Amino acid sequence: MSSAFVSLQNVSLAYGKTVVVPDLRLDIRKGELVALLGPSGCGKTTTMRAIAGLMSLHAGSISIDGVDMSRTPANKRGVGLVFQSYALFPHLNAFENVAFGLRLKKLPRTEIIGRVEHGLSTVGLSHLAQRKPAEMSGGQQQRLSLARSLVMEPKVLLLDEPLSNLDARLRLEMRTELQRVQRDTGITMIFVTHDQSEALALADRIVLMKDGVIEQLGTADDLYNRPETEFAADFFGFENIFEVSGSSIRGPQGSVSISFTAKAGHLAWRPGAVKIGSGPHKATVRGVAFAGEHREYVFDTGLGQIKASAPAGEPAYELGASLSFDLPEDGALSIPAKN
Amino acid sequence: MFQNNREGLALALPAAVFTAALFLLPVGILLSEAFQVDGQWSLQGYFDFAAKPLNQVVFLRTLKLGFLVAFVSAIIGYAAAFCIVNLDGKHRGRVFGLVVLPLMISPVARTYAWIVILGRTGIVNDAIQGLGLSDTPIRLLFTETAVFLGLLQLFLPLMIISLVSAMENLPKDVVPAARVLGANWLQVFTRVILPLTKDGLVLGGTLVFTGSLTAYITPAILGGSKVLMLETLLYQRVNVANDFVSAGIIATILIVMSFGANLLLKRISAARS
Amino acid sequence: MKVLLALTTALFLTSGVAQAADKKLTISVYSFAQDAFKKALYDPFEKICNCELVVETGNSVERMAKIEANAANPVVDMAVMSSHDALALARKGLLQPLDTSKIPSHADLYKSAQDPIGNNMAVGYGFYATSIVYRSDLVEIDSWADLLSEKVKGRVALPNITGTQGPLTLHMLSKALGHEGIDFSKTIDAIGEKKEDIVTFYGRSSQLAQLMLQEEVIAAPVGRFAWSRFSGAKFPFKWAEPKEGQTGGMNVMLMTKGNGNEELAYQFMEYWLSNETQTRIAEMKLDSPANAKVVVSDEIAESLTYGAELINSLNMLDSGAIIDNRDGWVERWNEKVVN
Amino acid sequence: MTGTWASRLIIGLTLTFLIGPFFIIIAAGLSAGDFLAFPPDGLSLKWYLKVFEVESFRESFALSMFLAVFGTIAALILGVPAAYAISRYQIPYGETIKTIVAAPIIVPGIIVGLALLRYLVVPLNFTITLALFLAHTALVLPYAVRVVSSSLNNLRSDMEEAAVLLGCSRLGAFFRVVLPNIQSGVLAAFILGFVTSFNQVPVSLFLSGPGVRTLPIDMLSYMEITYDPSVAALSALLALMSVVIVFVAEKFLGFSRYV
Repeated sequence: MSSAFVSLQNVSLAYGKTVVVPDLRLDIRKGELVALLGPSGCGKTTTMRAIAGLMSLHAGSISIDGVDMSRTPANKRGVGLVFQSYALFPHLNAFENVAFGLRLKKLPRTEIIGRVEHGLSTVGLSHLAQRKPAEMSGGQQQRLSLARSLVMEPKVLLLDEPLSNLDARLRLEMRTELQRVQRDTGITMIFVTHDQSEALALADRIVLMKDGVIEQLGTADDLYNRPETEFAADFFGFENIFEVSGSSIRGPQGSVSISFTAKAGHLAWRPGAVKIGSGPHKATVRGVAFAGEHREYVFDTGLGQIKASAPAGEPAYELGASLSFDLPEDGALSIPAKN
Repeated sequence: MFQNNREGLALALPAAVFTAALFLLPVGILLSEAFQVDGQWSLQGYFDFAAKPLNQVVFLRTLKLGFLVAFVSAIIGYAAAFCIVNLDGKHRGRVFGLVVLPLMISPVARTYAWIVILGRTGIVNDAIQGLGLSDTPIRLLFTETAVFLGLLQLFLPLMIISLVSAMENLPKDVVPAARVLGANWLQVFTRVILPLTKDGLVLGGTLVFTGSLTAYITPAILGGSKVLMLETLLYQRVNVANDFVSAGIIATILIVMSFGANLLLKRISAARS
Repeated sequence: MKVLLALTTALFLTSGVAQAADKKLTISVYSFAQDAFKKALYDPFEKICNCELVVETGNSVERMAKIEANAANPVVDMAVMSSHDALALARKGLLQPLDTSKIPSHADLYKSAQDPIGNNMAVGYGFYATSIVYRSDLVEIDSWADLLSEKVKGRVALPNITGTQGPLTLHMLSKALGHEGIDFSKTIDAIGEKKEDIVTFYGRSSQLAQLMLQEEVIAAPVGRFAWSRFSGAKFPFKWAEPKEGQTGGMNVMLMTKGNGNEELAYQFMEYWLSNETQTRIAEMKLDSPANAKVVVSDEIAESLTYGAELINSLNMLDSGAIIDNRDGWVERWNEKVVN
Repeated sequence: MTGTWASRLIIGLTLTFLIGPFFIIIAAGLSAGDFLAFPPDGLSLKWYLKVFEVESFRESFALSMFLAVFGTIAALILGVPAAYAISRYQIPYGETIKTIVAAPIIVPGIIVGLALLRYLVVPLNFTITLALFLAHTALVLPYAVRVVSSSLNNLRSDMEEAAVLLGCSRLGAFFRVVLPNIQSGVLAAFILGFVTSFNQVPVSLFLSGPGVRTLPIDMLSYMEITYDPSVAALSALLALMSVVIVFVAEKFLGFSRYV
């Protein structure tokens, strides 16, 4: 509690009568880069808007740096937000966009100019200071939006899907940029994303959400390698999930026995962990797709459909071919039963 | 969307209260007067009104001219809109601008022109006599024809605008596609263009019809006391006889007819699809 | 925005203040020849009284309806209208009895003009004859019945029943067609049968002048007061002397009840009725004098309804009879003629 | 496709019907003769000059200008916040409010004028000018709301949130961020409102009193009295004024998309 810089206690959020987030507790340390991850509709954006003050609390409290902000209006919270759409002011040029908040603070002119120039140079836009947003590329707009928030020296910087509107190359560039900025400024950052790879690459800690509830909270390593729930497992690539019942596992089509003992709960395998070509189980190839380094298969099995993949160098199985496979103990993730 | 709905209400309320108090309330009282006879609620005023032959004639004439203007403007409107939509961008903008332009010009100026055009010594009569169609000038002013022409010129732009914007939303190449599938032009119109632009037609039709019902200047100048329409009759009843009951009745009729036209056209367009 | 608001308020205030500052008399008059009346009557009076005349124009019956509508809070202080419309207002109790001692010229008026509607509710200021104006190059008119004849078919206008000239025309037509009775029903029916041959039913004499100059109409009944609009025009107009004689009427001036501007109104009435003004107006051929002391040349008299002899020869309609029968005429007219 | 000649003919005829009369009016006003005629009897500018000498035209023009400018400004002062509320908030009874504000378009103007005369001017002692001002404001209000709403709907609302997070109050965000970006919409609304109000006849028909008349009403009564070409000249001047306004507006705002 004392180490928390941003602290959400029993926060409940609702649109009218529809409760989106029932009861959320979350502590974020100073200088951390945290990702709110989850599918759309999971409440991550709503939570972020509540931290920013754009959404009023139905119940609970939010404090930042030890100060209760629950009733503080958005413009007094000292929180920055980089919008998914960037929300740049079309009638102002880059310089004026960045200077917007500083001018509201009635800072001396020279200080404003200094901070804006520094802000623009931090994101590498010094040469475009006179451009209007409409005359800039998506990546430039993104960086401008970032600079506009950064110059305000917010206590917390929120980013809404910061990479989603960029193409693959820019995304990588921006990812590095964000990490650098965070390292240089030591600012506490919370970003919202639906893309697990983005969260894994950027975040110190990941908050995985589903239906307004935190499904799992931990480091990238925790979530990727040790997901604790079926949802988390599925989200991080353990796509073959089966319920354990005694010495066998059960799928939608039936059960097969396993060669090792498992705890009650579920067992899950990534497609790459499925052993193809030998083993006790039989499968028919239902789908096959070439994906560069891998071939991805869908098998019809006694359990139901499973997904598997094999290195592209190995011989391919054709559609309709029969083969043997195994779900080995090595590579199996055990998800203990709840409660 | 912002959450603070009370704030929103505070922003919207002044406009609503202003209109309600200074506009709807007085109009409402006026309309309600027509339902009162000697302080009692009654429909007697309406029966008396309907019983007078003049009122019947004026009502039917207003309805007839409204329909006629809407119908003819739809025909011209479709032809013109189709041609405008098929122009290239630059010309389309210009022609469209010229169509919109008359709407911005005082209807008094617009109607006044017709006095010069339709008069005994006006250019239409000059043309008719010049072409040898008639030896003597034809009386055009103070006839339904004159009112019809004036209204048509006044409201045709509304129809064209509605139809042009409906046609601009037509999926590209539906007309050539229908032609390739063997439809003749009439079939293209009835099977493809009409169903796809019916919303525009409904909007334009409503605007033109209600506009014609409630126009004052055109029937006043071009029709005079011989071609009374509901709006000019209302003016006359009030101005000559302080007859506010008739005024309220005519007002109610006009409003009901406007709404009715809108509903009817919507119904028709819904039934077609 | 704020500036605009302030500006609006300022404008409203100043316009209100400017209006309140001056002495003002609001009069309601016929709409014809206003330019000439301005020169002959309004401008010189404004100089004398050091006040502002606000002039409302329109035909008699419309202005009467307006006075009635505004009875609770009279807008118009002093009005001139036809004697029967004045009588209608008097019967409704909307007029203020005149104190003739405040109008010294009152004694100089023709007897019939001194108290034309009783109880000193009004004084006559001008007589007019009504006959038919026609284009002598195109047609010859010597009877009121000619109005419904083939000669002027499609090129004749009649005054609307609601106006002042309407009943007068019906009166003379009845005489010419040999129809008895004040209900005029046969005459109205006769007009109804010919309605397609009538260009329009005009509401104001001024409007008729326009129609005749436009060559839409070549013959129509009209009051002598409008004659000046025709006499100098580009076509040979002629004033008919039908065998049935001419009709005519008297225009009167009156004061609305509780107008609060009596002194100025009396001053204006006196000015208008004075020998000097009546002579000037007569010499400009605007109106025929009611002041018996006015003497004009024969040439001027030719254009006017001048002299006791002529005035006595007019087939006038009694004001009371007009008011009592008007509703019936209008009803039948609406039924047979204008539909 | 139909031949271009047919399409040109149709457009040409339609435009002739719609716009031709104005050329006739302009020409008739140029007549050197004393009576309205087309083709004109000789050419002269005297009737165009006479328009400026007629006192009642000057007065009624001033009144119409006053109503058009300030009525529209008042409508914008009421309408912009309402449009903002409609597009940004979920107001309770939002639909009802929208219907109320839009009502003046549906109610025939002549009735409005009559109702205001009967129930505001006569019993409550409102001046005619005030009643006219209120009526014109209410009349322009729906256009103001409609045009400004459509501009607002094209403006993402997260921009205002961004401004708030940068330290603006809600009101501050409106003036610093929203207003500058809907400027052209507001201006278009102003022009549309101005033209609507200036050309308005039916509402003003009953709302005229001694010395208080809007220009169109004054023209109507002047037309009945005189048959000289000055009304044609005035009509032509007014048409020209509208053309200039619309042309400028179209050039800078792309006005016709708001109509």
